[in-house]
Amino acid sequence: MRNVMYSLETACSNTWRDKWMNLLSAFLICSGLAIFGSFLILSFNMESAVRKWFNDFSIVIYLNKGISSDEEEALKNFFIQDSDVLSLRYISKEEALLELKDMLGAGSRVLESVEENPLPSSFEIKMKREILIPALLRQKTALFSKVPGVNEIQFGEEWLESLIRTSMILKSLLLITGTALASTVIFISYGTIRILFYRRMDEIETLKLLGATRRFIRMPFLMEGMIIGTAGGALCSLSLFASYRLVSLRLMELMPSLKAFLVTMPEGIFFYGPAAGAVLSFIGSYFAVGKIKY
Amino acid sequence: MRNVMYSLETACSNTWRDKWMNLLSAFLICSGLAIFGSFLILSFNMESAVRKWFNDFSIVIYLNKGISSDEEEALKNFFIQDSDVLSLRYISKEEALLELKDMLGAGSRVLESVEENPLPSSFEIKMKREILIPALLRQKTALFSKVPGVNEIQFGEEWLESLIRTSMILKSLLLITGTALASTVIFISYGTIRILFYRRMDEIETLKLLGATRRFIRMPFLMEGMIIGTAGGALCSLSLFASYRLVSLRLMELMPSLKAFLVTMPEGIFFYGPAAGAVLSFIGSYFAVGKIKY
Amino acid sequence: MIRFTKVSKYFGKEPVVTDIDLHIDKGELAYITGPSGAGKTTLLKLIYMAERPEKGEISVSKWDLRKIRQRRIPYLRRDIGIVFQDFKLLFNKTVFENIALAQKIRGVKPDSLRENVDRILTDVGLAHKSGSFPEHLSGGEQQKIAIARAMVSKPLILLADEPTGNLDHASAKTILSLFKEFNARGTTILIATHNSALFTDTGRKVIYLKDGKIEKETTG
Amino acid sequence: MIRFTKVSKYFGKEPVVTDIDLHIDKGELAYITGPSGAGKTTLLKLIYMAERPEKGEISVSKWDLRKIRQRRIPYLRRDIGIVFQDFKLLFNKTVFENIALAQKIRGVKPDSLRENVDRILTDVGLAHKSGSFPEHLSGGEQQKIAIARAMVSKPLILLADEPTGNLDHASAKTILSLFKEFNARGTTILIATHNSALFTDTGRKVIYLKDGKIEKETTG
Ligand SMILES: Nc1ncnc2c1ncn2[C@@H]1O[C@H](COP(=O)(O)OP(=O)(O)OP(=O)(O)O)[C@@H](O)[C@H]1O
Ligand SMILES: Nc1ncnc2c1ncn2[C@@H]1O[C@H](COP(=O)(O)OP(=O)(O)OP(=O)(O)O)[C@@H](O)[C@H]1O
Ligand SMILES: [Mg+2]
Ligand SMILES: [Mg+2]
Repeated sequence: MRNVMYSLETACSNTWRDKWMNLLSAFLICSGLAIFGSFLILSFNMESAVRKWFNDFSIVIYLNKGISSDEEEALKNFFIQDSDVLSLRYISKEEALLELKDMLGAGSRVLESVEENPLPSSFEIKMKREILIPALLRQKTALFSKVPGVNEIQFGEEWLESLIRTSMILKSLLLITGTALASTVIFISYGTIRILFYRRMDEIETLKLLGATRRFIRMPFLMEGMIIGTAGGALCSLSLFASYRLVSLRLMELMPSLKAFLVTMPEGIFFYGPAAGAVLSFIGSYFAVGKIKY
Repeated sequence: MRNVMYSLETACSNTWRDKWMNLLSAFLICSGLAIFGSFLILSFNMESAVRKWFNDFSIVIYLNKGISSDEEEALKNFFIQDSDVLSLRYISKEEALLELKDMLGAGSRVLESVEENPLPSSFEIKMKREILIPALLRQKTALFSKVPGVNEIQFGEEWLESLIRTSMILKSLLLITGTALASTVIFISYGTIRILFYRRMDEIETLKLLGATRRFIRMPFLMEGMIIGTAGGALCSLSLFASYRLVSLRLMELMPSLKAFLVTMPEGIFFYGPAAGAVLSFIGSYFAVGKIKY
Repeated sequence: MIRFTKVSKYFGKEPVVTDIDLHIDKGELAYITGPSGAGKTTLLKLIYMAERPEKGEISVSKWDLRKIRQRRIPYLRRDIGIVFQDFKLLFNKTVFENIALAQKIRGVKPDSLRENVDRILTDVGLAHKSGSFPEHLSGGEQQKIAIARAMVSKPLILLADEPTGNLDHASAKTILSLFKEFNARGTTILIATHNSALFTDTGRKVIYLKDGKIEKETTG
Repeated sequence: MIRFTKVSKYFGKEPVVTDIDLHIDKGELAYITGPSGAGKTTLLKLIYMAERPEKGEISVSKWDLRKIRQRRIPYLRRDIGIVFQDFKLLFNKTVFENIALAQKIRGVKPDSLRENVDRILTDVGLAHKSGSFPEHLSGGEQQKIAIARAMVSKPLILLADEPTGNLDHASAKTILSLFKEFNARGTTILIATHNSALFTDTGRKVIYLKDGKIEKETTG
């Protein structure tokens, strides 16, 4: 207990004595963490975008032309009870025509010569996330298309495939760069603390000769490492928070539609930043101090 | 001259003597540069994508219905001679109908009831990059639309606007993160070398007392810094090159369409990496050694 | 208290001390002398295990140095106070902190720690330098601090390597009388020195070392 | 060669040397002595400008230390060879490199450098330790290297701070005769020491310092 106190005292006074050096290290660790953090934020935002695109994905079920509204109602009830269906929207022939005209824009003059509305009514159905895989979805739609009253089922198979591919690419990119960056950060912390440690070699030699145990020698270093790491982490949280707010505000100004995608910075960052800094520095310091041999 | 030789000798032997420490620093500098480099590569790729999108942007000029092919030829010559026009493609009524059917896909049954092709022939025109700004383009199309034989002009104004906005966002993102990362890298190098330098304080004090000039003291440090920096930079080039090849190959496998966007790694990286490392470390070392006062 | 049996130590192939037989009793105060490079420091290092012998046996107090386990070495060293030839003061700690360190390592309570440090500082005559950093001390003052650090914890054994090399005659006498006082209270003391003035006419054991061998053992 | 006129140096408010008037002629060999903390080292530091006086004037060789420009200080120091009390050897360089450094700083050509270093190593009797690192040397050997480094470039002035603190009698005599030989060839030498044996019966000037003041100046 007394030893812990002495260690803490030593750690604090060492930290203070080498304050400029330690500030430097804290900044280095902060840089490392900030790079990692920006990456995390970026990847959260990308994931949120992908999720949103998945949410917007829907299949369209075109109904037979002559179908009555009672039959339509029955079909609606049937589909909505399916366990894979998330939500359903009914689109009448008229609505469909309007949408088509809207979509064609100036090209809609093609429709001028059409007297009778040639479009069928339809359901736009959103499916559960689990089933949004081409193979599964094809099975499902094959089933649906056998239901009497259903004429044809359409869904953007290519879109879905490219969505899935995009999300896979994102995931693997995140994994690759994530691991690379995380190890870089650990390495920056390790290297920094190791370099700091070299300065203290003589001191450690002397401590050993004076009869200090391994614990006694190691503890202040670990504590100092954690102090520096925590400081670096806190600094990183602060600067990330501030710059993310700034950047995201500026981005939203330029492109209001981004609002839907941008995730808000979790408050937890003020816990995770310092914690990550402390843990990394602890690990770094631990290896930096290394095996103390007598 | 002799002094330069002595300095180089000292620098080399110091570098070698502290090889592990220096390797650590080289790795740290390498990490810093690699982060910056990955960012550059990413931004090159994004820029290449944006450029390609701009290249694909075109306006469509619908011609009057009853126009003769001689008149069409005359119009074509007229447009192609316009200084803002980059290239021009003629789309006949028949091609236009095919394209529309293609676009509508299953929805093309709308067109089944249409007997006569209601579509006009048109020109798809790509404009020079300078004029691809909504205001300018609107002026230009207003001019074009007064040409006899032209019925209507269409272009994706929204698409163009969002493209411009995207490119602006990319640019400002690149600028912000670019500056942030560049300063981080300089800082990592600076910090690393500064920490290394602290170890040598005693040595420098002794050198001063022995009558060494500033140059004599500083030179070996700067050289050592440059050696470390060059090594770090070379390492960075190597690892970036390798990992980019790996990642881009993997990505192209997953998404062959990316091939059009991904820029190839310039060979110059093997020059720029080490050069950047050397310059940064030189600057870092210069400030790390600081003002030598007697 | 300290016993060497046929001890030899090599650096590389060169023998530095060879075939040393040595016996220092509990409560004794003995001197080791000999020319520069004779192996005095190395002999002391063997005692506190900063070096390990290639041959022979060493026992120190209750410890058999051949059998001691790595993790027990700090405890051996706590039985020994060492005045290093090059002082080994920590330059980023004040005089007080340097001496306090030896106490902290032994887990001494804060209040007795402060008392002990202040007392020994007064004994060596440097109480007024308590807050100074070693680099602001004169050579002799640094040496006195190194001596104070070795003695503050009242060790069983005191090893002093050239403890008066930087001291004037008067200071050296003060230090020597401190040593004698400690010795009278039971501390075994071994002093390595080339300064024959220290041991002539003391009636203490003097071991003459030359080229790593014991040349003679006399009474000074 | 060295002239102090009413020189005082304070650390903070405390005076360390006060009102020193001193004159060492070209070619002289003089001693400064006095108890630990008297200010001997500080006085030497004033000569090579490691410290600057608060009051008074100092001139060394052709240099007026009040008027010398920062960038000329290295050239002043090249006129002086210094044996530091704490040696100040570079522990990451070999003995040879440590001594060669003093030559490199003065821009000596590689071949004469090697010759000079080898000669001085032989003079101090440590030619066989040329490739060793200082931490593998005994205290006395380190001191000899420090002395060799100060002398290798044949400076105009040699300042030696406690040069025999770690040396046995025989080694000390060797070093002193080296000093005398140098002195005979024209080097002005100033030795700070508490070891009165060095200067008794030499017929040289001895300056007694106490509490920063010159107590007396006699002939030893
Ligand atoms: N680690 C080492 N490696 C190689 N040689 C060493 C080492 N330590 C000491 N020596 C050599 O062993 C010899 C004895 O050294 P030691 O330090 O024991 O001498 P000493 O009697 O204490 O001398 P001094 O009075 O000068 O301090 C010296 O020649 C020294 O160079
Ligand atoms: N930088 C400094 N700051 C404060 N006090 C100092 C500084 N340098 C020296 N002193 C004090 O000045 C006094 C004289 O120191 P100096 O080193 O000149 O003594 P000295 O005569 O060389 O003694 P020794 O024989 O022990 O080497 C000492 O009391 C020392 O503590
Ligand atoms: Mg010794
Ligand atoms: Mg002194």
